[in-house]
Amino acid sequence: MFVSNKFLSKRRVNSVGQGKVSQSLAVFFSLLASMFIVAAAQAEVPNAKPPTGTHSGEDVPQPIEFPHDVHVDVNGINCMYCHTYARRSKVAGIPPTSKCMGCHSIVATDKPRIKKLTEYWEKNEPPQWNKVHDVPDFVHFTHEKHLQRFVFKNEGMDVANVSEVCAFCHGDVKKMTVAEKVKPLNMGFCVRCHEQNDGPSDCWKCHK
Amino acid sequence: MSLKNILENWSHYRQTIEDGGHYEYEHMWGMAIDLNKCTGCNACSVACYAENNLPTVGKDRMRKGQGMHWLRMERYWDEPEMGGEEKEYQERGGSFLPMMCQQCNAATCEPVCPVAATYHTPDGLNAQVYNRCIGSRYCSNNCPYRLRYFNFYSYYEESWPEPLNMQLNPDLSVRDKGVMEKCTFCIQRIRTGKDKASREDRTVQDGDIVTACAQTCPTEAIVFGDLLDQKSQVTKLWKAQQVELGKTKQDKANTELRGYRVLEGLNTDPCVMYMDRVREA
Amino acid sequence: MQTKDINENIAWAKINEDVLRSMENPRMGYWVALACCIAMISVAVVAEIYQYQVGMGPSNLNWPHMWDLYIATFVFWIGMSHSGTLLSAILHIIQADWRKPIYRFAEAMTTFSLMTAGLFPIIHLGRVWNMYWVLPYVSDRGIWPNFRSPLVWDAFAITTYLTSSALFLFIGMIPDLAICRDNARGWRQKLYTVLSMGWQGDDRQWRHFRKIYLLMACFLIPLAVSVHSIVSADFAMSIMPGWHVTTFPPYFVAGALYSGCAAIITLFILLRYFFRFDEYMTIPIMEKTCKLTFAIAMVWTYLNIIEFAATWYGHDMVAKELLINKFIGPHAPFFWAMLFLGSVLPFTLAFEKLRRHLPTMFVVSLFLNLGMWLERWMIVTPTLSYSYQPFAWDVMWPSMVQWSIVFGSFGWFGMLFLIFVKVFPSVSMYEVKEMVFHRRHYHSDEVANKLHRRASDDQSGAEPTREGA
Amino acid sequence: MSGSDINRRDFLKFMGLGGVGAATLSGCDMPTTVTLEEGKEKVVAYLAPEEYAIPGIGVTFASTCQQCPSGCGVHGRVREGRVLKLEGNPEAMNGKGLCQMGQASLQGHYNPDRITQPMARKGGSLVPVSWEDAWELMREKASGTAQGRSAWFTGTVSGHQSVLLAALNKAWGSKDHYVYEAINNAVGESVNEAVLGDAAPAYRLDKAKAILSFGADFLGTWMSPVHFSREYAAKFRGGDRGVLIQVEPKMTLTGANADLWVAARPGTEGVVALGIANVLLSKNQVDGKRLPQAALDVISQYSVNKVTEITGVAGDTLVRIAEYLKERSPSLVLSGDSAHGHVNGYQNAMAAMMLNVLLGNVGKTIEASNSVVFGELKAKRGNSKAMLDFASAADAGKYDVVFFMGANPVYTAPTHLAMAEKIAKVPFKVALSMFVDETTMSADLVLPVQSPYEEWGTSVAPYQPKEAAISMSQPLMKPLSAETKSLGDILLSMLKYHGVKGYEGYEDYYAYLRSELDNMPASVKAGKDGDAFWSSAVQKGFIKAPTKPGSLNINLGDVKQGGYQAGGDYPMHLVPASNQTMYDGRNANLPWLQEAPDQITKIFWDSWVELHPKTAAKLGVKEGDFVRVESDQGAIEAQVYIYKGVHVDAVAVPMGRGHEGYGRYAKGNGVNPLKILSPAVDKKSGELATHATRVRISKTGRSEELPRLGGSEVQVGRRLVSTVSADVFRRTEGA
Repeated sequence: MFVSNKFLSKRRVNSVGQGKVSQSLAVFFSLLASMFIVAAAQAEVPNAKPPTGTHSGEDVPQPIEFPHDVHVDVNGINCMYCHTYARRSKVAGIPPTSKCMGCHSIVATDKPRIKKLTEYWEKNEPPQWNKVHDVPDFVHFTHEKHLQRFVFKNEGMDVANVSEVCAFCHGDVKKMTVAEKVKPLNMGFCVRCHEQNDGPSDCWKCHK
Repeated sequence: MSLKNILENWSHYRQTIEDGGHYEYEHMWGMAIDLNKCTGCNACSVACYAENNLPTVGKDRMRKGQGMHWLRMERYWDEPEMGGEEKEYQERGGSFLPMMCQQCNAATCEPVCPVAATYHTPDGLNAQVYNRCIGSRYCSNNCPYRLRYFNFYSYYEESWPEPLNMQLNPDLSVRDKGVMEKCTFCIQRIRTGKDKASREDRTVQDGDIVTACAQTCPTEAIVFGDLLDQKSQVTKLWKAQQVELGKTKQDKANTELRGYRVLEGLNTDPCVMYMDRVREA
Repeated sequence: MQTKDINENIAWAKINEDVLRSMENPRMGYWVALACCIAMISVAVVAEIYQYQVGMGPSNLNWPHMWDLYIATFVFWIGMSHSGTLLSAILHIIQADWRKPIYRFAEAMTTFSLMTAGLFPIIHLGRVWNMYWVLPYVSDRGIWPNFRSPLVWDAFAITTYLTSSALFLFIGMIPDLAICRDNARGWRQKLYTVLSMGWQGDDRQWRHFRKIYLLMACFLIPLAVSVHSIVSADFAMSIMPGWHVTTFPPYFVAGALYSGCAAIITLFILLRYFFRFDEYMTIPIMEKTCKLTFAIAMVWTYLNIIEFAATWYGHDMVAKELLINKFIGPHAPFFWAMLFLGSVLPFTLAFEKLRRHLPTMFVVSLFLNLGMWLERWMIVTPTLSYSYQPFAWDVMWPSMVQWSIVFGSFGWFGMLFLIFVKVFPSVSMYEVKEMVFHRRHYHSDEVANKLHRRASDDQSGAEPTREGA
Repeated sequence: MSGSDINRRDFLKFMGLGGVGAATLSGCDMPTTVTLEEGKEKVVAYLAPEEYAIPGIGVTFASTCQQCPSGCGVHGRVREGRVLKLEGNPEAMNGKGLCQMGQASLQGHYNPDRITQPMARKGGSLVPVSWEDAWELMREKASGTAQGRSAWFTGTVSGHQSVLLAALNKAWGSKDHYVYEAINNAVGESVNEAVLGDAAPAYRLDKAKAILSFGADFLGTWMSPVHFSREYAAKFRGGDRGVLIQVEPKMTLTGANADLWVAARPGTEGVVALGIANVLLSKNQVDGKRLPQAALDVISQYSVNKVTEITGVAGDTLVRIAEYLKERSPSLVLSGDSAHGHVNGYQNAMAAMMLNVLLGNVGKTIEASNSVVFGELKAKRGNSKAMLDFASAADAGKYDVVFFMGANPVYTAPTHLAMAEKIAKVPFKVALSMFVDETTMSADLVLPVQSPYEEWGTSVAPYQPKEAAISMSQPLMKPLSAETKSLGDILLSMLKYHGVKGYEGYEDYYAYLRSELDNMPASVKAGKDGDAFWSSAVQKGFIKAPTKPGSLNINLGDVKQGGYQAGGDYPMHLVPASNQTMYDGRNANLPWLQEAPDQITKIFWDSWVELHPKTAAKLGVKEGDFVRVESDQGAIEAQVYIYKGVHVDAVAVPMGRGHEGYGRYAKGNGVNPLKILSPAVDKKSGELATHATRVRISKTGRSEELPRLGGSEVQVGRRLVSTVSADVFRRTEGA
C-alpha cells in the first residue's frame, strides 16, 4: 500500500479517535489488550502477521446465552467442530440445532439454557440468533480461503490452534460467553492485513 | 485500487501480447461466438437476467432507454447494398449479434473512471466495483460498444416484489441507484470454479467455468474459456480462425476465415471473437 | 457623443463619489432582481433534491445519453470564467489601460461563474454523497482516485483556478477597500477594515502590491488556458467520434474567451445603465471590447471550420457520419442556430454604428452567449446519440429537471453578482485614477503639473512659472 | 449431484430458508439500505440439514420444465433452500441448453401473483377458503355427479398425473377429457397419421441437407424448439452446411435464420409445394414414380406461372427452391402453424408431405417413432378441436362438473365461441391453477396447485420419437406457501375421496410414485432394485426405457388444393403470430419475458402490428402509429412496426398479450389477436383455422414512440455482423 508503515503506526493511535470520544479511554485499554493478544497469536500462528485495529462491541442479546468460553476454553472444543462450514464455504455457519442436541441430549440437560435449547428442538424450530459480525452486503468474505491460507495450507500450523486464527477477526472468543465484536472489520482492517500477508489486492476478490 | 497498483501494475496490465503482457495474467477469459449457429433466440439474455440479479424496469423506463440488459441481442436487417433495398422482402432473414461486455484488454472505460471503480483484473477481466462507483458515467460514454448500463433509479424497489426476491443470487450484489454496471463474464461463477479447483488442489480445467449465457445457449454458439489455456476449446477456435489478441487488424493467412472482433480497429483489443453468419449465396 | 476612453479632467473625488454611490443601499429594482434569482435557485434546489432522492432517471438521461445539459452547462460556465482573467491579466500585461474601468466586475464574474461551474460535476454524479472520492486523500483503505482520468484533472484544475482567481480579485481590491473603509460607517466599516488589511497607501505597500499583482497576473494566464484545455480533455481524451478531436483545447479556450467577452458586454451595459457609470464605462471602451470580441469570434469560427474540414476530408467514417448527422439530423436546428449565433451574428460588432448602439449590443451579446451555450450542448449530446454502435443510437431531449437546474445556475450566478456589486466597488477606483492621471499627463504637462501639485498636497510651493525659462 | 431418496424429503421438511440470507443491496451505501450495527440482522441456523446442504454452496437437482409442452429436463441450482437458477439437463433430450421460457419459468414459481390458498365463489366473487371447506364443497357439488356428466379440460398431460386423471374420469364414468393447446401441430399430426401411420414421426434435422419449412417455426415454438435448435446447430449448420428455406406470411425466428425466406400469400402454401413439385418433375428430372398417379395429375396442372399468380411467389424463386431440394439430398419438408391454420390447412400439410414422398425423404429424414413400453404414461397431445368440441358440449349443458387445469380457454378462445358464457352454463367449475387467469376467474372453486419445482411428478415429452424417457420432477425447494398442494396429491386425494379402489394405501402422491416406479417392468428398471432405481431416476432426472423401432408406410392422400378463405371487404390476412416470449399467453405474467425484446421486432411489454412498407405506405402510417385491425368479429388497436418480413397482403399481430387477469405483469398490456378470429375451421381435421381470418386496417391517428429496443436497424457500414457465402464456409470449415 502507498501509505507507509510509519503512517500506519500513527494510524493505529488515530483509530482511537474513530470510536466515540466517551469510550476512547476504554478503547485505548482494549487496544492495548488486543495488541497483547495479537502478540500472543503471532507466537502461535506461523508465517502470518495478524491484522491490527480494534472496535468496542456492544452486547448483543441472544435467544440463548451461548457460553463460548465453556465450550472452547474449558472443554477445549475446536471452533470448527461447531462452525463446521468455515473450511468448506464462504460462511462459517451457525451450528444446526441437531448438532447441539447431539451432545446436550445427554450433557448438562438440567441447565436452564439447555432446557431452552431443548424446547426449540422439540418445537422443531431453530433459534433466531442475532448477527454479531456483519460486513456490508457488497463484501463477499470467504472463510474457506482464509482458513486455507492460515491453517490448512500453512505448514507448521497446528489445526488445534485454529482459534488463534479465528481471533484475527473475531477477537479472543474463547474468553467470551456470547460473542462480541472487538475488531473493526472495515476495509482498512482487511486491506492492511492483506498487505502484510501479501493477500490479493484485486478489488473483485471481495467486491462483486 | 491502491496507488501502488495504479503506478506499477496498470502499465503492464495494458501491455499487448507482443510485450508478453498477457503472460502476467492468471487467466485471460475470452469468448468465441459463432453467428452461424446463433439463432437470436434471446435465451442468453434471459439467462443473464436470472443469473446476475438484473432488474426488470417496466415498459416506460425500458422505452426511455433505461433498461438493464447486460447481454443484448442485437438484430440488424441486411444493408441496402446487400440486396435488401430493391428486393420486396428480407430474403435472408435478420442478422443477430449477441453483445455482452467485450472485456477489452485496452478498455477505453478504464482510464476515464475518476475513482478507478473500473479496472483490469489479473484474470484479464474488465472489473466494475459497484461500491466504489460514484456514477460519473464517463465509462459508459467512452465505451464504443455502449455495453455499460446505469442504475437510473433504485430499481430493486419495484423489481422483486415478494417472493420474487427469493430468486436473487446471493453470490453477487444487488445494485442501487447511481451505480454503473455491466457484464462480468459471470465473475461469481469464475470465483466459485476457482475456489472449487483450489479446494481440490488442481488448476482450473476447461469447462469448469461456464457463463450463464454460454451454458443456456441451445445451439452452443457461445463458447467461453481461458485464452491462456492452450488446450481450451475457445483457444482452439481463436487459433482456427487465426484471430489474435493485441492486434488492431488481423493478418490472416487465410483471409476467408470468419473470425473477427467487433470494432477491433479502435484498438480496444476485445476478448470476444465473433464468427460471421453464413448464408447460401 | 463620447470619443475618449475617459474624460481625463474628471476630479478624483468625483470618481470616489460615483463608485461609492453604486454601493449605497439598493432601490426596489435591486430587491426584485435578487428575488427573481433566489426564486430560480429554489426551483433548481427542489429539482436537485428530487433527483437526489429518486436517481438520475427523472432527468431523462438514458442509455446511451449518460451526459447531457449538466456537462454542457458546466463547460459553458467554465468558459464564462475566462473573461476576467483575459481582461485583468492579459490586458494588464500588454498594458492596455482601457481595461481599468471594467476589469473589476469581469474578475468578479470569473470567480462567480467558477463557483457555478463547480456545482455541475457534482450535480451530475449518480452518487453525489461520494463526490469527495474524486479527491486524493489519505484513507484507511489506501485507495486513491484514478489519476489518469480527466475528471480528476478537472477537480484539480477548477479548485486551483477558483482559489487563485478569487485571490486575484481580492488583492486587486485592497486599495479600493481602503477607500471604502474610510468612507463607510457601521458594519461596512468593520468589514472593510478587516478586508483592507490596514492599507495605508504608502510606497512600501504600493511596491509590494504592484509586484504581487503582476505576479498573480502572470500566474493566472497559463492557468486559465490550462483549465479550459483540461476541460476539453474530458472529451478529447475519449475515443468517441466528435469528441476525439485534436483541436479541442484551443477550440475550447477560444470559445471560452468568446463567451467571456460577450458576457462582459452584457454586464458592462447593465452596470453602465443602472449605476450611471457613463463616465467610466464609456462607449469607446465598449467599442474596444466589441472589437476584441469580434476578433475572438473569428478565431472561433476559423477553428470550427478547421474541425469540420478535418472531419470531412479525414478517414474516420464514423466521425464524418456524425458530422452529417449534426448538419441534417434531429439536432440540426440547434446546430445551425449555434453556427449562426456564433459566426454570423458577431458581424454586427464589425459596424461602428451598431457597436455604439448599446441596446443592440445588449441583445447581441445575450445571443452570442446563447450561441456559445448551444455550442457546448452540440458538442456533448450528438456524439452520444450517434456513435459507433448503431444499435445504441437514440435521440433524447432533456427533461424539466435538467432544464430547471440549468436555469437555476443562472439564478445562482446572478445572486452572487448582485450581492457583489452592492458590497464591493464594481469599478476599480484607484486604477481609474491612474488611468485618468496618465491620460492627463499624456495630454498636457501643464495640467499634469497642476495635478501634481494638487496631488502632492503642497500649498506653499510656488506656481511653476514658465517665464524666463 | 443429488440427494438420495428418503433424505430429500427431510431436506425439504427441515431445511427452511436458513444459513445466510438472500443477496441484499449493495453498490449503495445509502444509510437506509445497509446496516452494520451488531445484532440488527437475524441469522437462522438449520435445524437438521443434510450433509450436502452447506450454506453458501449451491447444489443442483434435476427436474423437468413445464413452461411449454416440450418438457425439457432441467438442473436447478439450490442454495440455502432456494432454487436460484435453471440449466438444461445435459443428458436429457434438450441437452444443456434451455430456451428463454425455461429460464423464466423460475419467475412463474416465485411469482407474486400466485394463488396461495383455495378459493370458492361466494356471492359472485372468489373468496379464500380453507382446504376443508374446499373438499366439503367438492363433496356436495362434485361427488354426486351423475355418470358421464363431468369432464376434464386440460393442457398437454402425461406421466402418472395423467394416469390418475384417467382413473378419476373413469370413476365418474366420463370419457370426456379435452386436451387443448392453442399452439399445436394437430393438422400435421393428422396428415402424418393418414400418410405415414405415425402421428409424430422423427424429423431428423441432423440428417437433412436441405430443409423446406412451410411456416414450421422449429427454432421458436414448433413442438420441441430446444431439441430442434440443437440438431439444427450441431449438424445442419455444421460442416457441410444445409440450406434452410422458409415459406411463410410473417417472419418467424426460424424464418429469420433462413438462407432463403419466401413470403407466400397466406393459405396458398400447398400451391407453392405443388409448384415446386411441378418444377422438380419437369425441370429437375426427379422421378415421379414415388407418387400416385392422381397426385401427378394434380401437380401437372400447377405450372410455374399459375402458381406465381396464385401465391405471389416469383417463378425463379420456385426454380431456385427446386434446385436446392434436388441438389441437397436428403431434404426435409415441414409444415407448421401458418400453413395449417387455414380452412385448407389439411391440404397444405398434405402437399408438404407429398414433397417429402416425392423427394424420398420418408425413411431418410423422417423416421418412424419408436413404440414404448409405458403407453399409458405417454403424453396426450393437445389440439384446438378439443376446445371447439368442449364449447359446444358445454353449450348443450352436457356437464355438471368441469375441471380445468393447465389451459386457459377463456383467454385463447375467439370471441365468436363466447367461451366465458358457455362455461358459465356449467353448474360447477373447478380450476386447478397456480394463477388467477381468465379461466380461473370464471371458476366456482379454485384449488391452488404447486409449481413444477415444488412437487413430485413424472412427465413424458410429447415429442421424443427416438428415445423413450420418463422425466422426473422433484421438489427443488419447500413450497412457498403451505396451503398449496401438488397436482398429484390433489388428484390422489380426489380418487381416495371417491373411494376408487387401489389408492387407499398411498399416504400421498410421493408414496404412490415410489410404488409405481417399483412396479415398472424390469426392462425399464434395468436390473436396479427399488431404492437404487428410484435414486438413479431422481438423480438423472429421467428414466430411459427401451424402445422398439416402429415403421412407416406411405399412402399419400389427395393433394388437390383450393377453397381458401374468401376476402370480401376484408382485404388483409390476419396472422396471429406465435412467439417464444409470450407463447400462447401463459408467459405474460413473467416480467423477464415481458421485458425480453421480441426476437424479430425487438418490441417489449406490448403488442404490435407488423406491416410491409408498401402496405404502410398505402395506409399512410409510420412506425409507432396506432392502427385498427378489424375483422367481422371485432377489432383491436396496436402500434405499427414496419419491415420487409411480412407479406404485403398480411398483417401480423403476436399472440399472448392482452390479458384481463393473470396478475400484475400480464393484466392490461397489449391486445389479443385471437379474440377477433373468424369462425373458420380446417375442413378435414376440424382444427380451428387460426390464420384464416381476413381483416381490414385503418388509421386511428394516435401515435406514440414504439416500445422497441435499439436505434438503427442497419449496420451503417460498420462490420458488426457481415455475411459470408456458404461456399466459402464449406471451403474453410467444411467437414
